[in-house]
Amino acid sequence: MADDQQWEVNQAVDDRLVLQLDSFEGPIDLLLTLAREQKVDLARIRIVPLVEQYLAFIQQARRMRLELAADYLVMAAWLAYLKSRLLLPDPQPEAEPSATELADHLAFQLRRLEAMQRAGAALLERPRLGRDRFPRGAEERFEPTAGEVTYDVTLYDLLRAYGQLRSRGEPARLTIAATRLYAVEDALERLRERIGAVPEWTDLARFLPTAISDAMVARSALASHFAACLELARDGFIDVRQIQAFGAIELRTRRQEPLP
Amino acid sequence: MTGPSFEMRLIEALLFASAEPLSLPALAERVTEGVDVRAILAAIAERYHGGGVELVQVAGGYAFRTAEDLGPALRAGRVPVRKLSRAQMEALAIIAYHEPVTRAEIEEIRGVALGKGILDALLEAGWIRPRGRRQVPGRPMQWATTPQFLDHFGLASRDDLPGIDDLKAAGLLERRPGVTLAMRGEEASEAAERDG
Amino acid sequence: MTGPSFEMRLIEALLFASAEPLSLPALAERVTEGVDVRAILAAIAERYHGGGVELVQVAGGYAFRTAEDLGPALRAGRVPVRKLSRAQMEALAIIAYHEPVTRAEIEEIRGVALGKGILDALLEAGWIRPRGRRQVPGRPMQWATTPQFLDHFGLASRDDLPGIDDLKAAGLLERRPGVTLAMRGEEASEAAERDG
Repeated sequence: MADDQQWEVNQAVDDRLVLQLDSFEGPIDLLLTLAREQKVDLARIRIVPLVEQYLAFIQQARRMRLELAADYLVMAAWLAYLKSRLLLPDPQPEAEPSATELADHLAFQLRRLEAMQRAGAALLERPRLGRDRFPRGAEERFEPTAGEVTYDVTLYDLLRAYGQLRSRGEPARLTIAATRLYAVEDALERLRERIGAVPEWTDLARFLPTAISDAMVARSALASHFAACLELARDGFIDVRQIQAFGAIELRTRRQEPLP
Repeated sequence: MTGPSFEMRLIEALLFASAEPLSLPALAERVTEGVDVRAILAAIAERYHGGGVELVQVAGGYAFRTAEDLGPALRAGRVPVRKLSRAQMEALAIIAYHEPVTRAEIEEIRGVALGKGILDALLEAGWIRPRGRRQVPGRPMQWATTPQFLDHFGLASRDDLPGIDDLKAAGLLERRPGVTLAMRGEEASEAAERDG
Repeated sequence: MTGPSFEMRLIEALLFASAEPLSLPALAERVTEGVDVRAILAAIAERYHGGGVELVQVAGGYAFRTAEDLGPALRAGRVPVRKLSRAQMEALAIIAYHEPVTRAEIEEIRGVALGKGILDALLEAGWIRPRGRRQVPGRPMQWATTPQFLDHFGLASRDDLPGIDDLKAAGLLERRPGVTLAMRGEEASEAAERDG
């Protein structure tokens, strides 16, 4: 079937593209590469098939578990949106730029990037100084007054000097803030004080300090108290149980021996 | 036949001595007033034509340069010219064809953020320079090319940039934001999350 | 008459592009074996004779030089080319970015005392000038840049100097700058004292 063959060709193209992922300079560049596969004048590019190719490409890159930069995904989302607007009648024709305008704009950007890529290549093909043409090697300088000095200092030198100065002048100070988390030692001490005689199973939560507003510190208090009650259980002072997964952690004092 | 005039010899010597191009006004300053510098330049170019060294019009001025066809033979044993990465080349082309242009505009045209080592490499090569700030909120810095850029690529002026007239005629050098700007920030990231 | 031979053009270009005079053996190495370099040099000398540039034999070999009789008209002479020391470069950058700025402020920003002759060298280059005295005890002299400074660095105005964010974006500032960067003058020096 012709369609199958077409699909295979596209598949081969996509595979090749996915393998080249690193060589694209961003999503527009990738779109441009796909557009070139259409082998039509970029001025008459068909946006919907192009969008479909792009989305298929992104899908496949994901299937192959390739790391895709966020801007590729953002572009995919935007193209999916554009495609839906191109295919459906515009609900609010005057509210936003029309789908056709957006598509024209995308086509413009593709043509513009293509033009700039070609221009860059054309520049590199020009006779370059130091490769194809050479200047006078032993310069003779003439100045209106004897004893004048010229300086071999470029703007780059100046900016780099300032940049280095500023990065040097601002030493990176690393301050480690004192931790506000609840220490296991504190929890242990707290539990020892409060656990004198707890004959019935009691929720660990009831032993937690209540005056903590910071959620992070509160969670660390829970963790510390849990670690502390394991410690007390190991030493034989209390029993600990959890009836079901994620259920309440309960504890009671072991009856046989009094706490020291 | 009489030899070349004093003025002609003087201009020849001035140009020959300098590694950088000299502008018409700079040359005119050195000779007697009223001398037709342009005619003298044409005569010098004629005299050197076909030799190993030629008079070329470059970066808004004139300079002697070795003939292009001798490049391979002269290159031996010299430091190769700077290789440009693809991103550097594209950024340079965008600056040259759109100048003055902001960093954000370069990023819009390429549809991707400018990585490190792109603008600083072009700046280090002496091919770009800051040129004023755009009078919009944030006053972003604008970039433009330098005479060294024109000299390096053998261009008499920016009008000589390959294909610039066609690009202008096609409207491709107009300032228009890229499609990524058409997406509103939150919408785009929400959409990305949904699809992700 | 046929034009100059390839070998003649090559030798002409080699002599033109070389920073040093080239010896007979050095030239012979660059052309096809068996070519009579001496005869070619004679032909080149003949061709240039009477123009503004001449082929001369100097200590190290052969070189092109501008004709001696043009000397007075050109006021020829090798003008020394100077580089700036790192300290001078930094002082200049600080003045450009913070002008008007006192000597003490430059020292505070650099974190070291300003050596003798640093400001003198910048003054000599014509890049800085005194600009009034600060109205504080001791009335220290303030420094600023000159139009020649802008001219040399191809800047239309001080506004063309890339800001900290621009430098960072261009890859010229490695680390994230601290908050003191946003402060000027006294504030910055107070902060420096505090931090120092």
